[in-house]
Amino acid sequence: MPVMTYIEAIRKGIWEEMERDDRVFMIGEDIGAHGGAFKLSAGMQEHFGPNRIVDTPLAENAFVGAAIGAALMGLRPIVEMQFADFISTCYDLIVNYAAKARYRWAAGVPIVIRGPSGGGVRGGPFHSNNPEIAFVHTPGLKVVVPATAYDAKGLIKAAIRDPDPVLYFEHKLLYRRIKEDVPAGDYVVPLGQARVARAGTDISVITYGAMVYVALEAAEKLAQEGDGVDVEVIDLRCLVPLDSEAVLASVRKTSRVILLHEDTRTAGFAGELAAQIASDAFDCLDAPVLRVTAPDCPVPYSPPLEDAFLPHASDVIAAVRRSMAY
Amino acid sequence: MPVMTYIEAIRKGIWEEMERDDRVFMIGEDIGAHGGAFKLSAGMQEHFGPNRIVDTPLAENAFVGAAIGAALMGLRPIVEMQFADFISTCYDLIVNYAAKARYRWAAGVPIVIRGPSGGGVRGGPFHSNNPEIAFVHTPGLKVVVPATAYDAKGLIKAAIRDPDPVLYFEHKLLYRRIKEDVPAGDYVVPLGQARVARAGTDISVITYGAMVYVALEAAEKLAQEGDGVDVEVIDLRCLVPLDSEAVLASVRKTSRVILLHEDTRTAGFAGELAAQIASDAFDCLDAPVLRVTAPDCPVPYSPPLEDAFLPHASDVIAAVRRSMAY
Amino acid sequence: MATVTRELGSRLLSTMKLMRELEHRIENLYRQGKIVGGVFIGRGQEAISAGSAIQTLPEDVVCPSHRDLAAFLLRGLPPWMVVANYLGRKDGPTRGRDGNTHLGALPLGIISFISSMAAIVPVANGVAFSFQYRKQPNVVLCYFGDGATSRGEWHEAMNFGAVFKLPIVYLCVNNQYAYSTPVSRQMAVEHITDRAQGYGIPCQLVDGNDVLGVYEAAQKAIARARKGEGPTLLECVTFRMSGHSAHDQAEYVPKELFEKWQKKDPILRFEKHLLEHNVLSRQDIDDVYSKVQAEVESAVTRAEQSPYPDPSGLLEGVYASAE
Amino acid sequence: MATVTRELGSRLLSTMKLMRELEHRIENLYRQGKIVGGVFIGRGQEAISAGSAIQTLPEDVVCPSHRDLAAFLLRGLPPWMVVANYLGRKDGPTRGRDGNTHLGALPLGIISFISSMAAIVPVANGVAFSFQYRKQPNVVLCYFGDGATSRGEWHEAMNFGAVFKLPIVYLCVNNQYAYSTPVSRQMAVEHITDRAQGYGIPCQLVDGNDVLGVYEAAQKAIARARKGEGPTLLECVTFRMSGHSAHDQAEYVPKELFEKWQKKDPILRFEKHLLEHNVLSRQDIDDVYSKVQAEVESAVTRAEQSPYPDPSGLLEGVYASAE
Ligand SMILES: Cc1ncc(C[n+]2csc(CCOP(=O)(O)OP(=O)(O)O)c2C)c(N)n1
Ligand SMILES: Cc1ncc(C[n+]2csc(CCOP(=O)(O)OP(=O)(O)O)c2C)c(N)n1
Ligand SMILES: [Mg+2]
Ligand SMILES: [Mg+2]
Repeated sequence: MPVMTYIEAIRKGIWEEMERDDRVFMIGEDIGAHGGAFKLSAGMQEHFGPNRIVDTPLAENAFVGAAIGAALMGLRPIVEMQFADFISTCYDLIVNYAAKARYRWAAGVPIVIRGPSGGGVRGGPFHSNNPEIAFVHTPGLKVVVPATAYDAKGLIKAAIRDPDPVLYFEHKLLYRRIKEDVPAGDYVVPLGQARVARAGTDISVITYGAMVYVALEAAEKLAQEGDGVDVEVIDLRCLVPLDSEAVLASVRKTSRVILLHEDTRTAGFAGELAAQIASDAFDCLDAPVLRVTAPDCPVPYSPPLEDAFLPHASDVIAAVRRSMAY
Repeated sequence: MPVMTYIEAIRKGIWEEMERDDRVFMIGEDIGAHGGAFKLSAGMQEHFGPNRIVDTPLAENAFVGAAIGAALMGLRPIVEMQFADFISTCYDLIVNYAAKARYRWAAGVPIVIRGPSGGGVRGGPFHSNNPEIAFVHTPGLKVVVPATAYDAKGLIKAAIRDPDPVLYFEHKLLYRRIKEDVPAGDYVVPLGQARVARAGTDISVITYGAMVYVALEAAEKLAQEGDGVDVEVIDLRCLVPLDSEAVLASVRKTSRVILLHEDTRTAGFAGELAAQIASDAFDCLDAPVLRVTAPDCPVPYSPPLEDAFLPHASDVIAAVRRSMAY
Repeated sequence: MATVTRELGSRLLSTMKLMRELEHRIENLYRQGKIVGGVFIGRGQEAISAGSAIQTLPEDVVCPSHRDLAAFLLRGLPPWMVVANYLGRKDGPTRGRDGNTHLGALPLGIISFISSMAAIVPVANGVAFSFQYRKQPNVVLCYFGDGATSRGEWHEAMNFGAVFKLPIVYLCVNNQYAYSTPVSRQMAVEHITDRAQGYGIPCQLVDGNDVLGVYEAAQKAIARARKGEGPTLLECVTFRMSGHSAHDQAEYVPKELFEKWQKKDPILRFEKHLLEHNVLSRQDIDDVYSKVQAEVESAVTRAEQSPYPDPSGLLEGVYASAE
Repeated sequence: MATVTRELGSRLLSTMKLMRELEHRIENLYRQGKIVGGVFIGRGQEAISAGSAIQTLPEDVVCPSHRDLAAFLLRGLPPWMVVANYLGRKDGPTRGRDGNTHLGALPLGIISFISSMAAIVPVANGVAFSFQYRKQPNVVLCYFGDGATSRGEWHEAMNFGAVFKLPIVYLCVNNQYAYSTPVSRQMAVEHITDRAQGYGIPCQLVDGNDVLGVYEAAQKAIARARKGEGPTLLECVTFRMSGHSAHDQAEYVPKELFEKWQKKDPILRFEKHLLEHNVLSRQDIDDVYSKVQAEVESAVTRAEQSPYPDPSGLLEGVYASAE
């Protein structure tokens, strides 16, 4: 199996889908000759031509709207947001047009909107956001948050083939930091199936995206540091559809849970998980449900501030210890 | 004390603030000669003149942006969204410009963005939304959701005087259905203080907006129907800042809790409450935390569908009984 | 001016009349409290959607806004389904999920608009983009109001259509008001065609109350789009002969304007043309009208017979997988 | 052409040179790995922000975009604070919360832009609106790129400014690229002034590499705004003599374009003008430049002495009440 970075895995997934299905095309800013701000599509326009790797004016509503219209007619557009943050400029078309079309008039909108999200690269308040929650909250949309290169490829393929609008939030910190064996050929990671990133017996850390690595780091440290705590790490992979079964199964097994995400705290995804657990796994909890998240402030730019902002393994360890001591 | 409808109370609150402070002005679509889609500002342009009741072209970014700029210069704009749903068209300016300005460059943006939200009036998928959660999730914004006429007036005044950007979501179902004694003169309901809408000892229903009445109806029925259950109803009034103390105090008192909102379920505000309760009141819960919310679908138009969509007293009663039986 | 055949004349006339009478009847149903939500009609504007959509081919697509009922009808949407949709019934095209003309039907080549004014314009571009992508010789007609042209989505979409030379015709229904706001308060220029100068798209000012004028302008624009020469913008000037919605009295509109525009009524005007040019006789016209009347009545009857949707289906179709 | 006093000439020259050298130095810091985030510079574009912002009065306001450093400097922002901001230090105007020229300073009349291109334009309108509201005889200068004019916010804001006749000057820095996208792929017209035809705002095409041309055009526009006659749009044509950001090699830009525009360098050109018209001598100019050089060095030194912000302050200032 070839070793591949996370970004290369996404690129390969798209490339293969474009070879496989000529309804698939990609549209966005600077993705053609330039190959995209992160070079994800470098060389793709040469290969697929400017009709299938479509450079647009700086106008997110124009190209997201165009993707929606093309999808209604049966094409399979992939939209690149140069940074996921800019999705807020075309929010209405996504939450009101794309999300509601099937419900209102039985019209499917099979688009994928993807782009780099997340912090840790000193991007500051406008290039570091985790914009998932507003879309998680919108019925009709699906939300994918891959953590591994294997999943990045398998999930982008599933997203492209999915009949519904899918938001696919890549974590830019992982682009070239994560490298692993990824099958060369076709495979799909179905939407809605969580993954046990590390099996454990004592406490569950439920997380997604770049935080999966933070959770794993914490788990390893706890294993080594003589706490004698065996941490299970669940990588959700998708927030919608959510694999609630996997979440509840883990919590039922361990009876203790930490909810971890990079996004800010109030009304972040941990809330949804907490509500499901408090309702459906109430009787097997041995300790309070704890959240480890970024605090409620914009993502700051300066290293000491961003470092203080982002959740770290030490935060997870502290929460685990608090929970175990309960 | 004069008897006033909910909408009249908002109007009076704005009117008095405009008399009191000539930095206050209102801007939006059709609010001038026409007095607004719900006639909230009828007669106000005649009284205050077109410079302070400002009709604009159909362009939410233009007028929300203008309000932000004016607020930076020390004015106190009130923006009317004709329907709260349309706030999604100017989402970026709110969550990226207004919300982050103080944090980034110490520039306060004292604007109020208000408008009719919520269902129950057969408005269908684009005139019935409860758009609060995306703003609740955005650090830097405050979110107000009045349920009573008294609060509607006192909270709009607090919002106008607040130095931060405030989203004030009125519930259009309450506009002319709620009528009560409201003081004629100046008073303020401070942001961030919940209200015990009905004191009770057995179970807490935490809610806000129009659902306060649904909770109260359920509480009365349960009192009458021989369940012998004494329900406490907490009206949050503000989602940000949240009166967590009041929520936790009620839960500690009753040991059982129902989280009720009209907004759809996944990643709705109940999640945030569940997370706080599961973390900070874990040891006093006698039953699972249950959510009563709209299901995950767009707000449908046809009466039987919308009726099935909206939470009713019967749903709350069923949840209370489930909790009490645990 | 085009010479009008008997067939075209009676189709145009009957479409406009059907739109007029159907909406009139829906207004009455509203007054009787039978309509579930709001009612938005295009009285006085019928020539625009009728004169343009009549020229679409089966594989073409229309993207009508909220006062373009004729476009729905000409694409084959049965009138009773329109009424059923207003009534929130199960057999309306949205199965009760949405109201009024917030509806679409892919098999009929009708794309649904949504409430956010102008949001349909970028989506319409995408439909046109799909034709270009597939090298299909089809076109899109996209309708929007004067008010909608103040919105950012409109600007982004007009520019995108121009840059990609999309096979689309943009039809602005300039009825001179956006709700209570006259065009003079919406923009500092006089016409949408002025506004559109910035896109490099040919524009034409059209008398929106002259169905043949609309017909000809649309014909040219459609032909141009079909040949791959790109979009055209037609500003069809008309007047909203009603309130913004059925509950709006439009006190903000000077009475004289209604009187002035009443005289330009597109249906009466076309009637006169047909008579003067001996295309149709008075008797022919009366026949058209009585057929329309019968159609309207049977539409209402049939729509009222349709049941309300069963709430057990509330959650169907949010996602494909759940269907 | 304006006759340039000695004082104006040396102020313009030193401002442009300071922008050039400061940004050059920041690029070097970037290559040394000392800059925290991205670097966006306005090399070759200095005449635009310099020639316009120099005319603002203390109570006026500027809304610069990401390549308009001279506007910051002319409003009195000390160069070292610019560097400190790039370095993420505590004493930068954002106290390390944001990077590069994403900064504002209300006491200096500088409004911060944000990353979403063109979002500043409606906000700038609001500042102008506040002047109108308070009957204050002040103006706003609002800068944006060619790419930004494709965005909906820009359209909504241009129209709003026109309808309200706001005291604002819109300055489009047309450097012919938006990241890798040439203007020819952004729009089907040639100029932003074409695009702006739709607003009823006077427009002027300006040679953006001629600081005196910019100066004169801005002077007229500012005077017009100050008199209450409404907005003006100036399209200042220039060229981005760099990659999009410091990490971009701009392989997508034909080399000849850089060569062609190198010859039009605004600083060399102004130097020549000053010499030819005997406004400044070679010695004067060299004096200006060495002062600038010293200023840049001391700015970097002082900025590097500023500490990083203390993480204990992370949550300060999200809300007023928490401050
Ligand atoms: C983004 C947005 N803001 C506000 C509204 C409320 N609204 C509905 S129709 C309308 C006026 C539309 O005017 P125009 O585009 O001229 O169409 P007309 O109704 O005149 O046919 C307004 C303000 C809306 N639908 N969308
Ligand atoms: C809404 C939005 N989409 C995408 C981007 C990413 N981006 C940053 S600058 C830029 C190009 C801007 O071009 P222009 O407005 O011409 O300014 P210039 O950089 O040429 O000065 C792009 C695409 C952005 N900042 N905002
Ligand atoms: Mg109109
Ligand atoms: Mg540019």
